[in-house]
Amino acid sequence: MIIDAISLLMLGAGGFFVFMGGVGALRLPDLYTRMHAASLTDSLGTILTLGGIMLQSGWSLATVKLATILFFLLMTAPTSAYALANAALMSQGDDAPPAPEG
Amino acid sequence: MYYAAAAAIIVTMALALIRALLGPTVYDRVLAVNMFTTKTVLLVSLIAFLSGRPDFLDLALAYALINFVGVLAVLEFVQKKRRPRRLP
Amino acid sequence: MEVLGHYNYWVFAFLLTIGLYAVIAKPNLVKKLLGLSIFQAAVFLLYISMAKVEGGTAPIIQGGAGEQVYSNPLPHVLILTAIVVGISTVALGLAIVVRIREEYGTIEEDEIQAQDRDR
Amino acid sequence: MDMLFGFVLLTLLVVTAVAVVVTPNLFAAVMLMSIFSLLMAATFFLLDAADVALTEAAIGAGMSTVLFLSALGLIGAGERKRPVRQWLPLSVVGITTFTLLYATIDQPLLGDPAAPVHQHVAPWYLEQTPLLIDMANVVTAVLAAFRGYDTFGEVLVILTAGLGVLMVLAGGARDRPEPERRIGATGLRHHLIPRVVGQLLIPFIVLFGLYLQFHGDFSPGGGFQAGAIIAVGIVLHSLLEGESAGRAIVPPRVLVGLMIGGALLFGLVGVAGMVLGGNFFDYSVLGADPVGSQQLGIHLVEVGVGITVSGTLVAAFHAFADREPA
Repeated sequence: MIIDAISLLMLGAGGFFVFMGGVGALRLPDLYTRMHAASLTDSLGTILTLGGIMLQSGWSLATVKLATILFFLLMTAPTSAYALANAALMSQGDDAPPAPEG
Repeated sequence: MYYAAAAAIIVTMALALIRALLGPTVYDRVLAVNMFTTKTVLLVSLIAFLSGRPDFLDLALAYALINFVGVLAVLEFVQKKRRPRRLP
Repeated sequence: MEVLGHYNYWVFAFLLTIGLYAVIAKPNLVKKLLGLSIFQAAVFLLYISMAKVEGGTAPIIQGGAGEQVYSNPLPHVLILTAIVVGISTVALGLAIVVRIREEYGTIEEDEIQAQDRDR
Repeated sequence: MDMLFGFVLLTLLVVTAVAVVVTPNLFAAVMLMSIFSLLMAATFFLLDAADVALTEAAIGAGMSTVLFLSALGLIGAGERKRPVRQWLPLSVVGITTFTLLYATIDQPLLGDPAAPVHQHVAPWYLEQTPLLIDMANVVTAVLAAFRGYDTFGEVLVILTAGLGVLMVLAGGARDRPEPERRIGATGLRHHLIPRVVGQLLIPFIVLFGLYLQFHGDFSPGGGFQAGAIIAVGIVLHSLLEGESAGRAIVPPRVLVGLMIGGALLFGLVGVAGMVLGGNFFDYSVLGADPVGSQQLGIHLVEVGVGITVSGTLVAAFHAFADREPA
């Protein structure tokens, strides 16, 4: 019962953070701030959402798989954020914002 | 609440798509692709759980494992363009 | 819901023609290949939509329950192989485009034809 | 509710497709294409096609982006804008759309169990697979056993395309320097974070590929998906450590051998059935127990598929990545 309540709460909060990340990525002014919004909320939203499902499914193979997915996502998402920021920086000078494509 | 979370994820997918359409730089689009992948993993996990067939989580696992290879390829692509063709 | 029962097929039609437009109207060869991929994806969508059965689940038989409805496995098989064939043919197309670019210095169709006329 | 999600995803799919065609920058178009692939996979998943969604994920998440980008590195990403007479293509496209939409009126509704597609062979496959092959995943059974001919043909197409890529890109090479002398051979070696994480994940990627390969009879998976995932693992190594290191772990000759060997294994299993007194691709005669031999045959054939697919994809990647921009 309590576990149900916690997991529902986590799912709700996860959905909220995911949505806020989307809003941030859409409305913030330049690439690096958008990246900031997207990657931070991605981590928290992922943890909360997958955690909520994990609590619901109890001790089973599904939980193990979900934990694995969560682990890999937490490894790869910052890595791709790093690679993206590097690529954006490298394509321009050191502090100039990336120019529009042409 | 599951459906609320799933709806939030789909709306966020739409927002990321708008970002991908607006640009203005190609890196904004790569960022949108990145967000989109995470959202797909979450959505697939939720739906696999809701439909009661958790063995379909393999799809989410595949995305979680190999999504970053594409972004690394972007980094490599940019790096290759910047570097001189050959050593003297 | 009755009205939207054909929605998948409408999307199929639009995707198919978007891909077709890219193939016939865009002079850039890589754009043509991307259009071909969209065209292909439209066909995949058509097949998979036809395989869906209301209330069914993926055709992986679960022990016990005999009453479970499964979606049609045959289109899944055809499309599964077609996806991998699709990427390898796209790779072949890209290889040819790379060679064209090396020989002609451009991948715009009209410029290539102009160069061919001059020869 | 799932239906509603499906509609939203399909609408996003159309928007993305239009954007791919309209975008003037090819690099941006490739990025949009990978969003397209993600949406496609999610749609397939919602339409109960777990195996197909997994294939789309395995191909679309890594391999297709990598191939397109490494080709764009040789081609350049700009598309020149010029006024083109649009009325002819637009009218062709308009008429085609109208015809297709008109044709959908007679289609059965989505998910209608009485649709003609579901009447002919599909019920037979679903009924007979547990009896004849005793395999949970009907898709794998149909793929490798009931429609072995088709799949063999597809594998040969993949092999031919892969050999075609190698042949097309083998010609016309300018004075090619030794791999060590090129700066391009370093890969992402001086980026610490991707290198550590990538090297950590490569074993897991290959392990996951092997799991899909050998667990494909109980869950979504099989040779096609496994081959693509393992190929991504090997390609990741070349991206991180540079082309020459990537070629060192699986040399090109070995790759060609693997491509051909996999297809050959598939064909030989079929021929073995014929030699032992059955039909071509009849696995039930391979051993004493017909059901067990069917499973043995399916596993062998799937291994052949996996080897050919991963060999082809890795070889295609190397063919692009090893080339100097013109």
